[in-house]
Amino acid sequence: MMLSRPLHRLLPLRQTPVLLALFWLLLAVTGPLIAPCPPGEVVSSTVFAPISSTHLLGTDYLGRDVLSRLLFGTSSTVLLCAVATVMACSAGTFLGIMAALKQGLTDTLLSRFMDGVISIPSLLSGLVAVATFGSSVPVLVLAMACIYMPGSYRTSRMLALSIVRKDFILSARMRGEKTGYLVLREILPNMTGPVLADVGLRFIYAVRLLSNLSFLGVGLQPPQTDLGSLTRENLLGLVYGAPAVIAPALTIAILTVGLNLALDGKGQRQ
Amino acid sequence: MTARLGEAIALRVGASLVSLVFVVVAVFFITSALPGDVAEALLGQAATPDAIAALRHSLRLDQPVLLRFAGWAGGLLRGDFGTSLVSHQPVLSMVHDRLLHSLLLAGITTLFAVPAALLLGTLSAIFRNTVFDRTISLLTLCVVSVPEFLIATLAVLVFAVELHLLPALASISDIHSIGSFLAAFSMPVATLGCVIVGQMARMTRAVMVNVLSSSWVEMAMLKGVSPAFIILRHVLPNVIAPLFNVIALSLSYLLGGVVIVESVFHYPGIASLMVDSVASRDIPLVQTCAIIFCAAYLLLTTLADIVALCSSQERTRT
Amino acid sequence: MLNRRNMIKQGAHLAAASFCATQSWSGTAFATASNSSVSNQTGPVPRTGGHVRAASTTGSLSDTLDPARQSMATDYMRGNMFYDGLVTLDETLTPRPALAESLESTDFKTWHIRLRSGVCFHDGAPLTSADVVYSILRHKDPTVGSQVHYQAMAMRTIRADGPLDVIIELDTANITFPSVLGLTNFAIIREGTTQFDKANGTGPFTCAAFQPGVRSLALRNANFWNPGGVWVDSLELISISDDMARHNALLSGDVDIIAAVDPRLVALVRKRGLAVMESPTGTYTNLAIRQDVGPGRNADFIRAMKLLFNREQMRDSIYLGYCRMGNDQPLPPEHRDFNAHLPQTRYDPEQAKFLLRRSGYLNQSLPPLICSPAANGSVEMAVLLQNDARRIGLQLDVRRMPADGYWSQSWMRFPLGFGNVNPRASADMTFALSFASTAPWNESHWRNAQFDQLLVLSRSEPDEAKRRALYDDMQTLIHTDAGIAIPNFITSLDGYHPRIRGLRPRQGGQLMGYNFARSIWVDETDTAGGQP
Amino acid sequence: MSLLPPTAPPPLISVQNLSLTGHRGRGPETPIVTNVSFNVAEGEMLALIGESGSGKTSIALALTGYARQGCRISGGTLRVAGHDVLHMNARELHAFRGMTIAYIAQNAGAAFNPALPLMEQVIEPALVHHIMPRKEAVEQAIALFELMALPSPHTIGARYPHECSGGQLQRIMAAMALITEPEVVIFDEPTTALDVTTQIEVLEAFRLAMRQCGFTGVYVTHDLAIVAQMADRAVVLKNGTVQEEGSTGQILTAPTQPYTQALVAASEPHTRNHDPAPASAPLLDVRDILVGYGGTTPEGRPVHTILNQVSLPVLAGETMGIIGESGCGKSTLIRAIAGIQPWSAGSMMFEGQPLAADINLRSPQQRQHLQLVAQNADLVLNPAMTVQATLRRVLTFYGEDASDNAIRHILDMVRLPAALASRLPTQLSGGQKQRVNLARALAARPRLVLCDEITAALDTVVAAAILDLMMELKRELSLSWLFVTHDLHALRSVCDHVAVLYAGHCVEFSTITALQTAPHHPYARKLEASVPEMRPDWLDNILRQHGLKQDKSGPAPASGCSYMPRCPVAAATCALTPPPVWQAPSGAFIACHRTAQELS
Repeated sequence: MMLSRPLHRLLPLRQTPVLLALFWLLLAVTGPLIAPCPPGEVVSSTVFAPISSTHLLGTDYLGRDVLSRLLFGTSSTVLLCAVATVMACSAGTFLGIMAALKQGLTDTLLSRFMDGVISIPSLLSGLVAVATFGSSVPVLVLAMACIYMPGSYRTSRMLALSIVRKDFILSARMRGEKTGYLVLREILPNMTGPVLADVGLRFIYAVRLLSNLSFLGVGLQPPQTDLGSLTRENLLGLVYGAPAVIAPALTIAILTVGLNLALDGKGQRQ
Repeated sequence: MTARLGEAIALRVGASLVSLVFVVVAVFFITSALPGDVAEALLGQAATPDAIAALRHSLRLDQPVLLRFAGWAGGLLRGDFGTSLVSHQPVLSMVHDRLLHSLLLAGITTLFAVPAALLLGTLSAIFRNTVFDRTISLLTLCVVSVPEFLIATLAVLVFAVELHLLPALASISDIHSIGSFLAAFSMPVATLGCVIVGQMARMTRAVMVNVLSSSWVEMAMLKGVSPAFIILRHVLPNVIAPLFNVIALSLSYLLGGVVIVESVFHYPGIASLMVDSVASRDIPLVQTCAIIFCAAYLLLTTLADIVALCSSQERTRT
Repeated sequence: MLNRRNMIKQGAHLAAASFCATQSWSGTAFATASNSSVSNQTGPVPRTGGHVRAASTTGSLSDTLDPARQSMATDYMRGNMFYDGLVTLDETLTPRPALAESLESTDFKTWHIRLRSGVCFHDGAPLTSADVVYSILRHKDPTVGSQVHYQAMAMRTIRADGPLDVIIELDTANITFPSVLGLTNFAIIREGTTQFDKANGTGPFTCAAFQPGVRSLALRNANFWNPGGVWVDSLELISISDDMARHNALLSGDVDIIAAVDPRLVALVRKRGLAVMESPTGTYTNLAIRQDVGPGRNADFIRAMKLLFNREQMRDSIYLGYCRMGNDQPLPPEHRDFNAHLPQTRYDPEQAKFLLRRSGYLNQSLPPLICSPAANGSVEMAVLLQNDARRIGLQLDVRRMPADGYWSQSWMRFPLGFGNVNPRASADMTFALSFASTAPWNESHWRNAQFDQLLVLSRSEPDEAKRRALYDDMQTLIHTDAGIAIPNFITSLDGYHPRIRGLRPRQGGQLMGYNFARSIWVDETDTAGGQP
Repeated sequence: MSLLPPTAPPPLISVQNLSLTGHRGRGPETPIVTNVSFNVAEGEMLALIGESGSGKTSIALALTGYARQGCRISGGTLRVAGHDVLHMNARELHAFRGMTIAYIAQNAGAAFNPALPLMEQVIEPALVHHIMPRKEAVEQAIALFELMALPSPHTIGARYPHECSGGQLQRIMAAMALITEPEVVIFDEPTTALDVTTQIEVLEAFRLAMRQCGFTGVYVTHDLAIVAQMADRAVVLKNGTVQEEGSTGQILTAPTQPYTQALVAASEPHTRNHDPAPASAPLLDVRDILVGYGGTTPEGRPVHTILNQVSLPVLAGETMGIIGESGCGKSTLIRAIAGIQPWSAGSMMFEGQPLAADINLRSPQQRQHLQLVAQNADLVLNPAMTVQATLRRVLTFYGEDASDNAIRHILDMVRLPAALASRLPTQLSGGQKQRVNLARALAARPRLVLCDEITAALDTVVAAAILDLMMELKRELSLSWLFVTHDLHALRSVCDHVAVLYAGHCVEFSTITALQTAPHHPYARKLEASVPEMRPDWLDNILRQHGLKQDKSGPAPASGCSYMPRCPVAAATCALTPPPVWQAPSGAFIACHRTAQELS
């Protein structure tokens, strides 16, 4: 009993979202291992080749195997965006709830700061961050986390504002509970649904920002790649209906839509 | 009561100004910290150390950062946004046209996207948890998740290249009639619409579901008021504030976040100006653009908050 | 090695010959040169009129009408519409007179320029020597930010010698000086011009509108001094940096001409009844291995890297065959000074592995391979190179840099980095700017005294055959010693609607060396969409 | 099932074998109402009696052909005034609702659109059914406002809902229902959310309207005393099935079914507090507490006062009751004692130590020994925490034994089975939630428990059980309770001492025994008289006594007695000087200008 409870709390998601997330994580980890070819290997003299038995998803704009690159791309997209989103949302949610809880100066200062950050277009912030600190995976993750934190902050602050007025917060405060406990144990569990839905949306944005950054030349370093850049670098293949461009775009859609629907479902059940 | 409202509004506006000042200062120092400067960017491949040094000196880039900030901020207070380091033209005159173009595109997109999003969101809320609702939810998610350059390119391939119905570019200079105006704007607007309608519809649905489950909506139904009438007369006045917030957030995206649509359709808007100015390290221009985006965002959200303040003032028991 | 005495003797001998050469340059080639592109054309006779819309690749805020600051293809194209140089370069990069009627020198150090008379600027003012002196002198002013500051600094004095005569004195003799003046940046502007929101040149078009990064509109200059030098009534030039969008604009008929067709779309464009012009140019993307720091100090390492380039594969997968094989020296096969006797470097991983092992770098961590979308194709090359290196057990990290700031921040600063060089006006310029020990853009920081000496010799060698021999030796030196790997020369591909006539390949670069505006004409009778 | 005599006219409302089903969240469909049948004759008023969850509101809504989101009418027939309700299309339903049948909702504050003026909403039924032109509708509405004895009937329609009191809104809603002169009016607990003093006014208005308009009615309520006043016949529901049906008199006086009997028994007032507290030193001593808002005047007093120099001793082991209508400051007092409402003057002593105004400045021991149980258990229990998690946190926080055993013990204390420990609050019934709420406070091992209207949201039977529990705990744990309520019955049954609060003043303070005997403060008497009784003639008697009065209200005098505007025995001095406090022979302290004789 002592064990089963916290475990259940730790995994607020039930069935579908958990399975889905596990599936993508599994794919992210094993993808590079099961890829038939190295991601940089030119395997065919035909570019934008259609689906064939040798190259299940055809070849890309340089004649590389799309399936292999897709597996590598999925891996880095999922891992990078997941880490960035989780970082952004945990920090944003914590601060948002704290601002709602503390009110007053803390709230004002934090909110003004976040409003300022959010008002700068995300692509610009990303560009500047990478231009200043160089392009590496930690910088990318941190930049994306910083860019999406204010949005998460805003959402959770709004959500928390209605919760902090509830009497159970009052009674916990009367007991003399610390802020950390109030935020994490009393308030957060009551907004997991909307927060998770928010996480899903932010994940979409992160995938998108990553691809835009990659396109502007500040994203992942070759031979690493992500789904957005795979779509983008093979965009010319669109005129030939090449799987090289369709496959990554579809993967993005399946990844993000599936995750969001699952998280939404969770939110509605709450 | 009105005095209290006025005070609340003044507080909100003041808070936004604080954010704006924060951004102004932050943007200056962040852009100053960017590697490279306009002298190097201008000379590009032809740069030699002494040429760079001379150009830097002539552009006063060799002054200390704080001195430059003081000069620039001083000008800003007098309403002078400075001169472009690249073109030597006043920044405001460079921004002027681009901003108008962006506002035009944003305006038209709003005109179509907002009603569409409100309609979709409202319908989803009315028929919540039905097949219709789930379908809309799925579709909007799909549209949001597909990168916009793909949507834009696909649209161009189909409508411009294959069908020859619409021009592939939205060139402002080619617009001479209503027809050409519609033709030029239809695809950029549709692409942008795809990006924001999904998000707006989802948020609208959430707001609507909340209101539709209130007991006064039930009461109106029990009075024999038809659903359409309930939405128009009873629900709308109550959701204006939250919906305005939804719209404000989407609109601020329409100014700053449309780089890709601008570049695919060759539309001279302010977002691409900003990316350009970052690339050429034209700091005064970068700062002006940043201030514009920030001000637009803050203006919209402040407006939304004020609308909320006014309507909640009307409602809350005091 | 030549001794000093020989040099002087030869110099004296050459001086007389060169005078003749110069004379012949200004005399015989003169009549046909100005509209050679048209006169050589077979088929229908060009006609005047029509509006043309062209889309180039790059465009930004930095777009400028100041010839000194023009640095991108779009700028060059625009500059060539509104301005004339003293000299223009033809399809084989041979200098031809433009605003200069003659260009003479006996010692190749002091050049006497006689201007064409009766040429007027767009504002009606006549062209005088003062304009030329002003136009050239301003490149020496560092605050102008001129792209040819370095070349201008080699001119010791520039002075007027009468209303239509200018005398330019160089620091050292340079027989290829006319080519220098052929650079677009050395276009002639009105004396005293400091504002460039409008273009006031002598060129075939007047500037009706100009918005940096967006578009420019050029109207035919009715008073253009060369009656056969311009055909279309108006020309709108826009820049679409998004590849797909640019192609779509051509395919949908929104524009008539686009620069830089992607090799992958050539077949599609042609299938749709549109034309693609293939221009072999000297543009190349290269790996520069710095020879003053890092592994580049080891000759074996450099040799190995050159052998590691799978040139055939790069040709087929990056350029889809639209390129010519490079041989680690900067002149393309079609160049008149190309050294055809050099053995071709080929992909040889085994030999590369052997050399790497011998140099001790096989199992060492190497500095990253710097590349950027700014250098056309360099990211793809880097990735392919990385993959081939992996196969022989060499671990190469690729670091892709943002396009903006690449040239100032990254290029030439890292031990292993990619660069991209457009065709220079002459072999001399290529050698002097990129390979001489004192060259400002010596990418591999290569120092070779013999090469420097050959360069000096060649500059005062009036005999073409002898000069070519010197050039051959210099190419050999670069091929074997310099830390430069040039896998391919890129063929420029430009797409256009078949009703646009007059486009012919030039070695100077895409769209007729950025100078298509003067040659194109609209064939309204052509509706069939056949190949021109 | 009532058998109608053959000569009787056909019933106006006929419900046959009605069944309703619904989902809870995304759970499976479960029955809400099964096989309910009843008839209502023309001009008759039928009461639907039941507790929460009995399906009474669902049945009432079903009469209008409406089922809430997630619910549906799954079977049976419904005939209302000649309409086959279940077989009407959407258009017919719109014409039917508001026209033939009107609905008066429980919470008028929520049932009015906050963004529209009241008049717009009141005349809406007339307009959407095209009964009369707008001008006429407005006149009709004003006439109804007058009938409903609303203050300033000509201008009240221009107000927004938040500008009216709950009682006024409830009457305006009745006007809105009656404007189309419907044949059937459904009253869905229309007075449950109101104070007793307001309730009586609303009931009076309803009674008058019934006489004048002559509609057929269905009155949904859980309050048997109200049934006695309003209804001719009654149907008792439990868990969606009919328990008993009969005339009001029979149901209230001679119920046949055990459930009805239990209901009637719970409604009878009786004393639960069998062990009066021994006299002892005060555990909590509240002295001259002054609470206000809106800045301070030059004299250092708040611009608006909520509590005006209230003093209150709570003895160890006793139950102290505070009664008053909404807005009298009783919750503020509780909050001040709990340390979450700052006060501007006065002091408090707890366990002999001064009690700081700010909870953060109180000692851990004080925090532990003083526990608050708030009104709404839904808000007090964290919906995301199980019962045992909630309790365990309190135990660990105060360093108590937090084992499963200890939790079981505490649950046992509030008479809850240990199996409930792993449930979430949403999986509990209202009574269970309130017990957990109590358990949460008890887990801290308090000396004094502050109870803020803890029975207000509960059904009668459940509330009675909670009161019983309170008294048992008082005995077992020798706890002190501070019990705030607006329910005089509840107060009487559990308290040792009672304080009557009016507009921030303590107008009467007495022992519970003294409360039974005169004299009393006029407000206390009014409270007493307003509590509905089971006698069917109770409302008629009151009406006969003083006729239908308009809301007596007005600004309280700046100095002087705040009850003056409403006081039936007010004199000129009342407006000028604050009332003196004197002790009645019964031992009660009364703040009034009148003498004991005058008030007897």
